[in-house]
Amino acid sequence: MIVLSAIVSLTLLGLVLGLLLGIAAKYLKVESSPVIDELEALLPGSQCGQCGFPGCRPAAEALAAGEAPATLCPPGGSALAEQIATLLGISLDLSDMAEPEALVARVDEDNCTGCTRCFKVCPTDAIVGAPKQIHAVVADACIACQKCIAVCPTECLQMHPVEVTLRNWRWTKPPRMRSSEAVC
Amino acid sequence: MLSFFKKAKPTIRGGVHATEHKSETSGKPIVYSFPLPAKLYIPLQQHVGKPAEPLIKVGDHVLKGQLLAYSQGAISAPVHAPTSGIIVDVSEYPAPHPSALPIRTVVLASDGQEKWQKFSPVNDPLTIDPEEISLRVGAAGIVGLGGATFPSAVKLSQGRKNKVHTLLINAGECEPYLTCDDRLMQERPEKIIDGVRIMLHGLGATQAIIALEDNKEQAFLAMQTAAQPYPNVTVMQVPTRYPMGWDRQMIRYITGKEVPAGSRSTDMGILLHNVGTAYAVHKALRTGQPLISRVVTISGSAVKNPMNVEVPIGTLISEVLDFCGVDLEKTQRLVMGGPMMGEALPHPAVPIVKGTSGILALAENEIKTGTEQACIRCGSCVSACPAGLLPLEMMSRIKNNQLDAAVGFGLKDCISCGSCSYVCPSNIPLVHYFKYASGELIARQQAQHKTEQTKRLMHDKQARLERIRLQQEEEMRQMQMEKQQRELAKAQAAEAEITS
Amino acid sequence: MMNRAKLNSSPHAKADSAVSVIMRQVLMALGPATLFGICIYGWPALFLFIITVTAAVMFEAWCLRLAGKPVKATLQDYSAVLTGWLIAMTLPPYAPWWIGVVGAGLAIVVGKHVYGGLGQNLFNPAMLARVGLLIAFPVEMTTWVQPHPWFSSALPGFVESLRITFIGMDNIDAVSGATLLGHVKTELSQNHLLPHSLDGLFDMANVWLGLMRGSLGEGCLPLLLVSGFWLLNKGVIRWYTPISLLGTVFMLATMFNIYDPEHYLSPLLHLGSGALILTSFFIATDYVTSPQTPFGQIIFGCGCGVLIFVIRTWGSYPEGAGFAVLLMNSVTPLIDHYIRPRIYGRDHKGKPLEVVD
Amino acid sequence: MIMVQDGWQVYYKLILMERVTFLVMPNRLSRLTTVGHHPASGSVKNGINPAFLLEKTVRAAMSDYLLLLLGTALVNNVVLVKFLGLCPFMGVSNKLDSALGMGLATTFVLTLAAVASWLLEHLLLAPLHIEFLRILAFILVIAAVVQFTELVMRKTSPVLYQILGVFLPLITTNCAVLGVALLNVQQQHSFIQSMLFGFGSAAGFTLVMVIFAGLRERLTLMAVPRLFAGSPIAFITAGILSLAFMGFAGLYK
Repeated sequence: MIVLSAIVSLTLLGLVLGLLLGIAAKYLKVESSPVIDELEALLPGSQCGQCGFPGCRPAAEALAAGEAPATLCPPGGSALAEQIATLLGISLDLSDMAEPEALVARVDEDNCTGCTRCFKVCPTDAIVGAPKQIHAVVADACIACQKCIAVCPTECLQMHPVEVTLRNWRWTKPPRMRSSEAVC
Repeated sequence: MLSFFKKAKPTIRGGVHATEHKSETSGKPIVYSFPLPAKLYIPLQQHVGKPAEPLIKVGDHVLKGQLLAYSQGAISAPVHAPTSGIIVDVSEYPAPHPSALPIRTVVLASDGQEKWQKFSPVNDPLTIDPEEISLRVGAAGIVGLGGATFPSAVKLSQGRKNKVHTLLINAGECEPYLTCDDRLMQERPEKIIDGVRIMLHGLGATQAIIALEDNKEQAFLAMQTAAQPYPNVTVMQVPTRYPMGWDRQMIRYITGKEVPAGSRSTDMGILLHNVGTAYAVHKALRTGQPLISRVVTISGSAVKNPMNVEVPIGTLISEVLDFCGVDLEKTQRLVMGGPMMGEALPHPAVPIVKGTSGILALAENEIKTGTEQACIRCGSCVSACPAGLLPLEMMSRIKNNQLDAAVGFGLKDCISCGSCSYVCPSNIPLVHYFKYASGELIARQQAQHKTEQTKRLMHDKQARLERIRLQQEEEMRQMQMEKQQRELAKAQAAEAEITS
Repeated sequence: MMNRAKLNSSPHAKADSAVSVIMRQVLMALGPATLFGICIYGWPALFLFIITVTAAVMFEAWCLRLAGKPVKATLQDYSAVLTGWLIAMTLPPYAPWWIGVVGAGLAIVVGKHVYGGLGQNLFNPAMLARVGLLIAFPVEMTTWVQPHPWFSSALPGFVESLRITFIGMDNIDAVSGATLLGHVKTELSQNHLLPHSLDGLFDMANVWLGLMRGSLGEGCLPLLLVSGFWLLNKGVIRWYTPISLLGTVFMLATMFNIYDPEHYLSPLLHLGSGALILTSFFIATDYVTSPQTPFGQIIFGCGCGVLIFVIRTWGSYPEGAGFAVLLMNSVTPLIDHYIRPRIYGRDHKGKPLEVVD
Repeated sequence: MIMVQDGWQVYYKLILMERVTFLVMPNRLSRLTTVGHHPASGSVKNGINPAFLLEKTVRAAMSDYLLLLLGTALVNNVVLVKFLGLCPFMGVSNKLDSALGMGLATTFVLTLAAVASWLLEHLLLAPLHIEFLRILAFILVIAAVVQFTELVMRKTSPVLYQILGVFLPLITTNCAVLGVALLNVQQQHSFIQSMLFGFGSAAGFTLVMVIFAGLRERLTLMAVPRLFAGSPIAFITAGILSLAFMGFAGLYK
């Protein structure tokens, strides 16, 4: 008798709770994770593929699923990594993240043949020019994806560090306190 | 008249009593005998806003006071020739900036003639159209001489637009060492008062208050005597406590009200100008002379003969230092401006610009670079911060790359006044952290902007490619259709031929 | 000559302040009360004091060495001396030598260097040591002896003192007794009501002059108060924490004493016992482990006060100041997180103010 | 007629009160039920004022409740004194916000689970004499409550949901939840007591979570030696915190 009542009562309990949860799940349904959208908005969106994912959306999905580290995006640098970490609430180890050196592509005008291959691949139309004419890079639009370097037949396109001027000069971070230096 | 202010209870928050070091220069008259340098290096941007655009070419002969470069854009200021001579070069030279990176500069070789250009000063600036005053102040290239270097004409126009009722003349000069405003007030109080009255007229404001720290007794007396005949100009003393010269601190002390974050003091009906600016306005309106020289305090214990000296804009700092005698071996740090907010210069081969209030050659015992130690959370910086921030919390977050958290603690309200670093017993370079973080935030903002731009560009490109593809398909289809039609016609013709 | 390679940010001036100066001032302030304590408890107190401070310095040096930090330069900030000193002040004066050593080790190693050294710790090292000792060695930590005025013959001699500190007391029960708060606790638990149970044992003057059983440094209250106010005057500490702490204890004690004088001690005895003055001026004001803002410090002080009163009155540890300080240390990050000064031009929530013309 | 009506009303009030009192405090039941209260006996006139009784009971109960609540939250803190629920205590205390979220979620689950398990025990398990299924049945209920919480949180706060991650479903296996439900049975708490015990435990849990998260947030800013950085220092800190909470010993029970 006890066994029967135990079986029946627990079964009923389970059924009732399952039913309630089923109803709740129906009412509290969530379409898609807004976190992925937020992550995608943070990522550069240049679909450069340097993270190893085919584009920024898949990278965002991997981030949301916890399959990729917050430091995955080299163009975004530590600033982006920090934003991602804040959004996902994870702690971040920036020590293994090399700060990307700001680069910009430049055309060596002596070697350019005007083949137009580079400006066909440029995702941001940062290379201007016409067939059989020397091309030039609009520095402000260049995102340093280096796609043009790969296709240039004469190797006249090269990456150069962005020149430091009064306009983009910044204070560097104070050096880490090295008290071991203080031995007198 | 002062009823608006009397109600308010004066408050001072934070701040420090920095060692003054003013007596070295405050008792000596301004020196006017500085020999004219052979070459002057006049940067085209000595102000906030867009750089001026040069009018002259290399080889041109210019007269003293002649316009060299005109202002472009809404916020900008023109640049004039500090002496007569020949333009030798217009290109990049080191800027008076901690990085000493190049800036576009006009190099003028003086001919020693000091031949002035002819001016047409107005007869009575106090009766002309206020708009005219703004125009003339703008044309004279006057910028905020306290160091902010914001074009004064823009401020005057904005103030008039905002119906400012009070002109507050900041003569606080709260930075240690600096006495150029102090000396100016002691020696030329009438001219300053005149400049103030001209600005009052240009603004349409009802009253002017000249506020100076109570350590400048002589200047206060001189200014009060000079202001005696004019009931709408008041001279008042404020306590000596750095940073009293921070405009918002001064407004809080005088009115008891705070300027809301993100607003300007003109929203409260108050416009601030530096006392040196008032003098420059007087000069520009009464004589027509543009801003081509300024009084600079040369001090610091490595300077043998500290003094206030009037020098043409564009003079190399090394030449001024030579004039005063400097012990370069003793000089541990060369500072442009005051010791609290001035910038350290890597070398003295940079020119004096409109915003240069002082050049300090400081020795080790003055800067006291101690070894940095760990923060003991003593809270001295919290008490010293005039803006009500928590410097140590911001610092520890910036140190650990948590910039957003630092912003949450009010990083953007930091004015880099240096009070926190000054009092820190652990020698932590707090301001350096804040400057780094602010720069980094700007860089990030720009990166963000660029990301958005990139997205738009990519979108555009894809749309264009898509359009081209569609177009090509359309053309192909049409070609095929035509081909078919042609073949059809041919076939029909053949058929017709056969049938016929 | 200028170092051209290094970029130096403003300001290019500096006040004359240094960590070591602050620490030295606190040490100086502790001096008179310590001397007084050593005088009334004799040689054993001096031995214990020296052992504890030396042990603290040795542990500090050892930890610095392990961490690869400059030993000599860092020792000169006097923070280890201060920690050891404060531990010694809160120990029973006739405690055996190893109590001092274990306490110093707990404070310096676990309380401080495990966290990364000066300024990094979350809990007050001295109080951590005291609480740890109290829980681990309850007998040694609650063996209180009667003080005797100024080198009187009742104090143990030099050799006897060496025995007390390094071997142990034989006649513990004969010379030791409870502190005021411990006594009250015991009496109340046996249903002896208050005013009578104190008769002849503890009078107010003795309590305030420190001539009653207690720890080494809680001694003479006038001396501690004078030192505390000297520190306030020097700007080393600020008044928010000590005054709010003392005020809270005083108010709570007054309320309960008026409500039921037979069960609740009078406020003046509360203030005078259990190292309350020492705690409020020298321990609760520790920079590292207390909040930054004035209002935060007032909350901290009030919290300490309430906890001290509650633990003393109803808890199992009549000398509960250490627990109270540790508990408030643990909420300090939260206080600092939520209590921030108002930023210029903004309201307390950080929103810009309204423009007033 | 009127008399009789009054008498019935009083009778109903007493019956109602009895129920309430049973819910409130089973051990006080006997005192009330000994009072004769048959409508015909006119006991109302004999000086037994139900309102007075009710008030006295409620007042006594209230101070008991307050003590129970504070005692559970502070003195017998579920984490630092009973050492239950250590998994989320160490796992989700990196950030203040997530610790608070976890605390609130656990509060919700714990209180609901305490109530539900009490009902289950007294309405199902005890009458059917199948108390041996207690753990099984409790876990079933707790799992359902956690699932529900998860659904709600996913809908209302996706970021928190993301942050809490696996620790949210793991509330099911949070030993504090099951522990409190079982302790309720063991200590024969009434319905209200169970609820308060659950809520008090959860409040204590949340308090400690928030305190610990505050400490850990500060720890991330400190120059902790590499040897101790991360979990080791967190464990040491938790130990010291537990040490500090020993100061509450003897305040309750």
